[in-house]
Amino acid sequence: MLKDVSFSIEPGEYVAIIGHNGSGKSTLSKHLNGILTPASGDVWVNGRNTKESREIRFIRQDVGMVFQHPDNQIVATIVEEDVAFGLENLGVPRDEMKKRVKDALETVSMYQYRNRPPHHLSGGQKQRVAIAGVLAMQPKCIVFDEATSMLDSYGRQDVLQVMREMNNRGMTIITVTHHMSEAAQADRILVIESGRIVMDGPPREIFKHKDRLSELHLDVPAVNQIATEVHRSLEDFSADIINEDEFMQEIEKVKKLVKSEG
Amino acid sequence: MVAAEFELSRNITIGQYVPTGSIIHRVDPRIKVLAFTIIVLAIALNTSYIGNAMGLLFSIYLFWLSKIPISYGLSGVKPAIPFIIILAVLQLLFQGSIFSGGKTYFEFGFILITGESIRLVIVSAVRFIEIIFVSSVLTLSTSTTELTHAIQSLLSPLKKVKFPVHEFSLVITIAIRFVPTFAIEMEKMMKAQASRGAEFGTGEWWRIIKRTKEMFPIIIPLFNVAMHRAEDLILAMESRCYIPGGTRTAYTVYEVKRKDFLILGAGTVFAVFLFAFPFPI
Amino acid sequence: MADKNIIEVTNLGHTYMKGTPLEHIALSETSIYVKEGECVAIIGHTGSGKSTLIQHFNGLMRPESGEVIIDGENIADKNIDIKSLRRKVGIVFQNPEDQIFESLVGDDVAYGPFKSGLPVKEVRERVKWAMSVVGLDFDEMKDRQTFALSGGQKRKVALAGILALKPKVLVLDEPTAGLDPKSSKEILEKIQDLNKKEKMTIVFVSHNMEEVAFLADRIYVMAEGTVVLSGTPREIFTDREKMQKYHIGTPETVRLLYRLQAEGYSVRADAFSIEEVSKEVLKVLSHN
Amino acid sequence: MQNKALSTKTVVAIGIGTAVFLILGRFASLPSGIPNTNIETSYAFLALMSVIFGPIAGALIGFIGHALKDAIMWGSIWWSWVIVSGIVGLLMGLAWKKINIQSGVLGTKQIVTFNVVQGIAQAVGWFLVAPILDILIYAEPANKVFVQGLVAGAANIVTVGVIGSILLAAYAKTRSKTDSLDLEA
Ligand SMILES: Nc1ncnc2c1ncn2[C@@H]1O[C@H](COP(=O)(O)OP(=O)(O)OP(=O)(O)O)[C@@H](O)[C@H]1O
Ligand SMILES: Nc1ncnc2c1ncn2[C@@H]1O[C@H](COP(=O)(O)OP(=O)(O)OP(=O)(O)O)[C@@H](O)[C@H]1O
Ligand SMILES: [Mg+2]
Ligand SMILES: [Mg+2]
Repeated sequence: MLKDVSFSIEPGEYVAIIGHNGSGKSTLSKHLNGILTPASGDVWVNGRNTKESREIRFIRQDVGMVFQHPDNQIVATIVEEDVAFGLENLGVPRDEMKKRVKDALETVSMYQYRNRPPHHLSGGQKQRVAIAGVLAMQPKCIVFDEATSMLDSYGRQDVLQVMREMNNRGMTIITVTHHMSEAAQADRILVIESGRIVMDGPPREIFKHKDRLSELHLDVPAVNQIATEVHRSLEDFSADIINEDEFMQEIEKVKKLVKSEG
Repeated sequence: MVAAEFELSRNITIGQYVPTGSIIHRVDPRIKVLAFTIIVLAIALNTSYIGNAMGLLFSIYLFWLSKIPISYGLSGVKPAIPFIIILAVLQLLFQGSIFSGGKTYFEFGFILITGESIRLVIVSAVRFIEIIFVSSVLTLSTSTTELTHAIQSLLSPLKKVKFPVHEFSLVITIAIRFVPTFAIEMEKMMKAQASRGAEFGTGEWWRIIKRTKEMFPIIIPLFNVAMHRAEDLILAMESRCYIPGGTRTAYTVYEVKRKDFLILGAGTVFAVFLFAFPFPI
Repeated sequence: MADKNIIEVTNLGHTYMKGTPLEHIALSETSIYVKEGECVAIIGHTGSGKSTLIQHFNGLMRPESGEVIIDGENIADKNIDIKSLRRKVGIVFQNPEDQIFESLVGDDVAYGPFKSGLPVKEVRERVKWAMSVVGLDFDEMKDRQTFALSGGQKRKVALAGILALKPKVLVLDEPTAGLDPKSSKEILEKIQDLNKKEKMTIVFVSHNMEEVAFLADRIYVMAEGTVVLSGTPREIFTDREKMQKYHIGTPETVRLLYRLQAEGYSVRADAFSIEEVSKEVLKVLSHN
Repeated sequence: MQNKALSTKTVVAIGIGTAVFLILGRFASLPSGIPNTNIETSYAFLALMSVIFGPIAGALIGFIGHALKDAIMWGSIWWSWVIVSGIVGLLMGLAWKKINIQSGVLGTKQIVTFNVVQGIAQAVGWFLVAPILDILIYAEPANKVFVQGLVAGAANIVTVGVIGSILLAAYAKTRSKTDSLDLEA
């Protein structure tokens, strides 16, 4: 399904992968922790080749994954045991496990729910539990495959906040998303089309190519659309805006400009 | 079709755990399962009136000890009542010729009602209720998670004969985890298909094929959904380093205290007494 | 016609698992109405009772307390013809693609009409119509295997399956959740066409505020099992305090206007299309 | 397979299968008209799982699923029929290699094999093993258990024959990916 894909991601980067349905995003992400192994070429994770079956355990410890459906990732019948599942698999001693489970649940603000069965949680809460299960394993990188797409706007904000916080702590974040405003928050965007990477660059660069993106059934963030619209009538206003903060700054800047001119 | 038919209980847990924090709740789950199994066995093997009366009292005492309202136990008995009645009638009609003895009360053709067969009817009905009571106390006072741990731990000697104990208990965990999920899924499916005009359980009962076909719109989608969920779950487990047959540590560990042994001892003594004491009637 | 209420819910209440320790009040004292030909959105935080409410519209649930009147018929009435009610009000559930069970697309769409006892010719016509409405070519798609369709196509098939019943009211629960932007847009446009061209009454539940702003004539906001707010999108989205209080997201465009207001600029917050917002921004920039 | 542990796939399939078996048994059984005897759609599902995942999966799904269902519905377990469910799952799983559903080929031959195997498996289970276990474990009257076994078994064989065959066909189609992919383009 993938063709000729080459790229590398640095520690601490925040990368978004976008592309329409069936373009190969999930296939690509599954290569990143060795769930799929390449038919040709190699995937190296932290110096380990995913083809080496002896290394798989270390690779998966380094690269955690969170999937789309919050319900299908929870194995155990109560929250804290689910968070511990990965640690049990790694053979982490019990005292250490207790500590890590507590830390992970606190990071996603779910500690008070630790004794709940998963079917008594909302979708957003379940997704946070799934993230805690990965966090507890202390990975260096987490791949989110449309992890917010089944959530309501509040659940989504919660998960995005966890993602940003983890990135601030130095963790590498890779997120597959259909939300352009979500992708705009990343340091870098990879655009995929029929198994190939067709664009790769910082959001600002990517979102400059509106026509190309719409050919690929993609879009630009609403803020950017407004900026473009404003730019059309007022040339001083930059069309290169990709988030709200920039938009506000641009308004200040342009206002000053208009004032000094007028 | 009544609307209430679509409301499946999405909170199906075994026996609906009622957390009261009683002494019974605090017993080590492994010990609890063992003790209750022994008691149920003793009750099942008991055929005397007095023994069963004691068993009944004892099972009520267990409810009191566990601070769970006895109404929970009764609601467990309720669905079994038709079953108990049919069983009783059949036993009354047919059993006499096998377990003859005592006074003969009625005889017609092969139907023979004797003192012995009447006793059998009463005793098995009461025994049935006792067993439901006792098992209810176990399941109402033990969370499903604890039960799974208990099963895992009680089976662990089987590791010696290469029985995959870990996998077995993981299977049970996953099953219990997904039962409410599929209850919700099934409810949704029934509602969705009913919205398209599907009807369930209509038509004459002898048109078995027609009635069977009515279930397609539910079973096929349920199966597809189950397969998708299974695929997702496999990915999620493997991503979290689940390796079949690998050595794992355990997050939850129970320690048996002296109190637990005392309870096991008391249960065993009672069971042995029920089983071995020569009750006069 | 414009004044006739096709759905009228008065003081509706519902409690799940009544009489158990897990008893949960999902709806209480909920009142809403929907006029014929309207497009109404129901929004609210997860668990606020939206799905419970809409299941009363076609008699999947009967009112426990309160009253539900659909096109003049009281659904608490025991003698009501439930089958014709279900044909009148078509509900498309969340992730409706899961309900597909026939192996061919055409057969699945035809299931509803067949169940309502229509002759084969009529069924065929309806399937053809329903598929064309959602943008699936009848001849090309009817013999396709359902399992081999993409997510967006499956959802269209499921939608067609309900449309084939020719309902007067179409009720959708989260019609675009989990779809990519292109498929979402297609589905939304189909829904809008149904409302505007086919004059079908639409009620939909959504978490996506862009979508609500795009489609809805009127919005009901639910919180903790009851309606807390109602009005046109303009009225609702300008009420910033309430939106925050009831955990309702804002369209990205409106959020920007809020930011401008917070900075002390005087802009209307009742604009939410890209064009309108741009105009407001230009206004800010030209005024001094 | 002998010494190796169950694969993740098998563990998950059995776990999820057990949950579905339980739910179908709990909510998708239709009264057959005879007391305490229902048309159990869950056995059609069991048959399919056995054919896809083999006899061990079949046995475990039947056994654990039925035991949990009893525990949930009654609070106690009717062991004789639980054991039979396990045996039926096991026996139906014996058609696993013969049918080889993963190949995606499902002709008349496979359908016939499936139905012969499920028929025999259930006949053995319901007509023979169930009544005998009932008599041994619960000292139930012989006439009653044989009648009940006969009715339950017959209803189940029909149900599995109808639903099971259709499910099998539907599943086989999803396996023959090759020709479906070019359709998708
Ligand atoms: N198990 C499979 N067998 C055959 N083809 C597959 C399989 N899984 C995926 N594909 C195909 O591979 C291609 C890429 O799929 P992938 O799931 O990676 O897309 P995606 O970009 O993640 O899409 P989405 O946005 O829908 O998640 C698709 O054309 C899909 O049909
Ligand atoms: N069958 C049921 N049994 C028990 N509780 C239920 C049932 N259905 C819904 N509930 C509960 O009732 C409340 C309202 O549920 P409902 O599905 O109507 O909410 P919703 O607004 O549609 O939420 P969402 O946005 O998550 O779909 C929730 O707390 C839910 O957990
Ligand atoms: Mg994907
Ligand atoms: Mg809902």
